[in-house]
Amino acid sequence: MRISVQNEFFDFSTEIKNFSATLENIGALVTFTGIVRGQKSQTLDYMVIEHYPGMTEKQIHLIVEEAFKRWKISDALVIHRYGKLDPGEPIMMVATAAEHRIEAFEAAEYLMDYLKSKAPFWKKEVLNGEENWVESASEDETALSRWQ
Amino acid sequence: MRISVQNEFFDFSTEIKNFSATLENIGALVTFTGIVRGQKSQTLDYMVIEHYPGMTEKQIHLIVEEAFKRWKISDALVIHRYGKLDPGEPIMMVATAAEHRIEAFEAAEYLMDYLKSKAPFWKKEVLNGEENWVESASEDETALSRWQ
Amino acid sequence: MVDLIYFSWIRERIGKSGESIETSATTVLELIEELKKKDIRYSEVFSDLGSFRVAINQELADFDASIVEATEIAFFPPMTGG
Amino acid sequence: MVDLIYFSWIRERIGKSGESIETSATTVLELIEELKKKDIRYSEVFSDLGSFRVAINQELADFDASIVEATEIAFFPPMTGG
Repeated sequence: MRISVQNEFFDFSTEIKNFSATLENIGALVTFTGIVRGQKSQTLDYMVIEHYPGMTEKQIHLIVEEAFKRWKISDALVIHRYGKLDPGEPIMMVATAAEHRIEAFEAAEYLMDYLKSKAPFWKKEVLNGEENWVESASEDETALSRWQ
Repeated sequence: MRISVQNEFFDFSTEIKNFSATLENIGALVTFTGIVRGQKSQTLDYMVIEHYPGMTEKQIHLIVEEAFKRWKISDALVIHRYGKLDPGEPIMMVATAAEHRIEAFEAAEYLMDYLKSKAPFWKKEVLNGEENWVESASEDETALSRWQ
Repeated sequence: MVDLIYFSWIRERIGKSGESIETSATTVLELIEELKKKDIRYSEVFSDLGSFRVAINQELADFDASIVEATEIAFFPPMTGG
Repeated sequence: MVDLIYFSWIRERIGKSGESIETSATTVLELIEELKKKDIRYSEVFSDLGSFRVAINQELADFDASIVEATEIAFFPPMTGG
């Protein structure tokens, strides 16, 4: 298990390579990468992600540990950035490895759903010079219900 | 869209890098990689994948086109190998890119479910020198029902 | 003339990867009945309709599909890709 | 003494990222009521319980949770990670 909460840019193909290099006897590898979109209804100048140092790492650990309890997975990786992010930059990624594809997919989706709503990050978008805190989508909290 | 049916080894982190390099304004990238497991109930010597040249490519095209109809995805990649594969080697991969994570995840799972049961590949395992054709799992055909 | 193609254990048990045949069968099922009369390898391979699949001109087809326009008919076990 | 920490628009509207206070409140709700009396910025920020979340000692908590053992209480909007 590797969890990194970082300001620094990461190259997700390199991270995937490094993650997979340590795995043995796995049959399935799933990755998700979230990327800053430059065009929504307006043009995005940049995004700023605030987080809760200390709690963020603890909370992600709890989420990943729960995924290990629920699915037979061999390993998991979570990287999540904070700070100023430009359009096109990776925001975060998860990777899961398992013997079988269903476990790898479900664990990755579980991690994503919980990171969205239960990890203390807050996104601010700067659109045409105007700052807006991103509102949590109600479907993100209801997405959790499928795991309960 | 890129579809490749090939005998050659591929490096999935390089493929992911190349796939993502062409994408614009996406928010979500999902990848699945299938890998030859060396330890099942017995030790696997190697695997041989047979396919139906001509039909394979057509069939994968149909599956990918259907995914584009069903989900708002920006791009998709499918690589599937045939021939002799050693433990630890990648068998196949899919990648999907979309604005939102749900679409990217669902399209990737759809592609996987259909490639498993509707693309003309047949796996043979050589376990301790003994050849066995892999039997299709009934759960693989029932997995399709969730998309119907 | 129609080309028959066999894959996986069907190829192995029949002992060849394909053959060109003349047939008066108009559906897949009629063709299967014709093949089963050829010899015991065929009658064994095709004894259980649940154990194999068919493609006509490289498209998956049902057993009651017409083969009147067929130039290539393939028989194979359930697929195990992915 | 307990450390209060504010994030996102709560931090911006209160105008600081945190503060250490003395409180006799025993639950989060009591603490919120106390804060709302401090000044209009607090009463506005905390007017709608549905609009924010709370963590006690870096763990998510309910509004009726005890804060007797709390050393750090954070208030923030629903999270938008991922």
